[in-house]
Amino acid sequence: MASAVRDLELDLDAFEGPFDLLLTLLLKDAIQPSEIDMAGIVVAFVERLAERDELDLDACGEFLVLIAALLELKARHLFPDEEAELSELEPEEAAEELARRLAEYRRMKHAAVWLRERLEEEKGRFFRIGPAPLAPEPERRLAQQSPLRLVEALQALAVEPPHVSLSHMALRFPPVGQFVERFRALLLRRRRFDFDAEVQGLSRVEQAVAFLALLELRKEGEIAISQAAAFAPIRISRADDTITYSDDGRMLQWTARSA
Amino acid sequence: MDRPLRLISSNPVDELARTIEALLVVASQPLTLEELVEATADDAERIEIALGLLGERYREGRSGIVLQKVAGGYAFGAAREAAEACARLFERPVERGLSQAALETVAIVAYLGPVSRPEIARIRGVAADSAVASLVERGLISEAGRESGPGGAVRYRVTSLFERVFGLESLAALPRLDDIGEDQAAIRDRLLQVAEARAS
Amino acid sequence: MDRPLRLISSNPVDELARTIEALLVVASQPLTLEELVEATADDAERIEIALGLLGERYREGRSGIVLQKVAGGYAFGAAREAAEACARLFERPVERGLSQAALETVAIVAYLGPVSRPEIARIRGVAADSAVASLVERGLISEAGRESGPGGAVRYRVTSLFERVFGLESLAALPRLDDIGEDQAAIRDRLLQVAEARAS
Repeated sequence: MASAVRDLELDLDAFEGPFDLLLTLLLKDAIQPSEIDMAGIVVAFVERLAERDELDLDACGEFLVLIAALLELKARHLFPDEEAELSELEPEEAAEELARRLAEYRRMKHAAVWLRERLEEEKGRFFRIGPAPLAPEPERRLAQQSPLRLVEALQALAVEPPHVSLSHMALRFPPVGQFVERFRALLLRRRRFDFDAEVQGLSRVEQAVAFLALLELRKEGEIAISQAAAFAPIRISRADDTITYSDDGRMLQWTARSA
Repeated sequence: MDRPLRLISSNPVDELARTIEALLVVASQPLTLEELVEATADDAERIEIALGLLGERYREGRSGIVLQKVAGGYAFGAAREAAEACARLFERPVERGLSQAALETVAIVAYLGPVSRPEIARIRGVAADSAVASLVERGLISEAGRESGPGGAVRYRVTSLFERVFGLESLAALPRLDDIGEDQAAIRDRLLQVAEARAS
Repeated sequence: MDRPLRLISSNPVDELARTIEALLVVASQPLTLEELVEATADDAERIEIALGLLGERYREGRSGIVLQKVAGGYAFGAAREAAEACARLFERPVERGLSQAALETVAIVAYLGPVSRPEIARIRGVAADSAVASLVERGLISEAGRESGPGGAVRYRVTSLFERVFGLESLAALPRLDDIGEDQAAIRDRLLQVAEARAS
């Protein structure tokens, strides 16, 4: 009979559907517990009980456990900072605090009822919201201004803009092709070379372009690139020359793919 | 019926009363005594006399225009006898479909404002976000600064439109709710009884 | 003065007139005869009679509220004798100064006017539409014909309000701009030349 609880149909402000779906959504954080009117759930359950002749104790038990858990979840959600504060209270103090809050809420409920009645009374009183049809246009007024401000404004417009230096734009930016050709020529003369040694003395921009040229050559399959470790010198060798030599003369096997 | 009218036209406040009529008929909101003093460049006492005459002229049963003392000021509204005709022509967008949650929320803001959303949620026991948003959109509450401290929550208070819609002369016209104070003691006793029963 | 009032209070259109008063005081737009027919559920002829009575009651010199027939229908407005008080009611706080964009624009119009929006934009290097619109709204500049040729742009010049705000007896009293140029043509050339240099 436990399904009497989980199948419980709810029609709340924030949720409409069976209780077990609500639980699922709450556990998945798809609904905030603070959005849920717990009293509404209790009322729905009590109404469901009342519809049946016999008292289903199993269902009541399951419901109590679930609703208590939900209440705790909601309380934590609503008063995250007060958990510690409230737990330090003596039972009498806690009851006092709770009573104070319940009384406050009850007062506000009364106030809401009073406002509702008031609204009903005032329903027959119409008034205009917003401007009148023939209201005068509000006039914008400006304080007295000095004519010198006009002069200043035009003087600012008459100042030649400062000559913007473009020297930083004039960085030497050699074409990649230049390094491609240079490295090809180098590899015709030598089987391998050290990239760092080759670009030593060049500007950072030139070094960057030189590296782009390496990548270009490697993409074309013309060279193999190797590096013994991070930050170790980059070695370049002909792609057809799969045998390269380390500094100490040991023979090392490289392929273009391995780098 | 002729007496106050003759009074208006022969009394020196006659012209002042006409000026006030003019101001009230073009004003977008209730006008306070101070605003009337400023606009008419006349003195408060004479303005109050003039308002008295206008109140006599523009009252239920005598005129379709009714002078109301509302929202801390004076405003013209329609006579109640014209409600049916008004309802055929004008919507009441501010209060139409005001939910129970919104009413409770606006009650909290009216009595305790300026008050923040977390405070409202604490009292109602339910998050107040959508109720607050709907009240702001209707113009019944508006932002009123923030709670102190960095990142303090926005606080809200009721607007003069709230007072107008609920026909309140001012917030002081809200009924005192202190008389429900005894409830707190009753609730506390009940809670303690429950606690003792559990402990025993 | 008593006749129409007695008529209102004893005539069967009395209540209808009060209803129309109520509708007009609530409306934020002028109401047409059709709208009044719809709202009052009464017939047009009787409504016109009631409007006639209201026109007699709410007219200049007699009332601060004046019934006016405007393009869109009937509406209540303020009496002319209350214009000054109404202007004070709707007065905005005095603004201390103009924005930089408005100041540049009004300076160009003052020294080089009449001048068109495209020319102002060329000199300032940014579109001048909103600055020009705001200055027109403030009454500091106004339209002054068009540039010659078909489809010539509207030209603007400063107004007498501009002269008052800047404390000038006439435009001849504008401070000289010798460091920019000796006459209007020289100033214009110089400003355009700088603008071009800035753009390149």
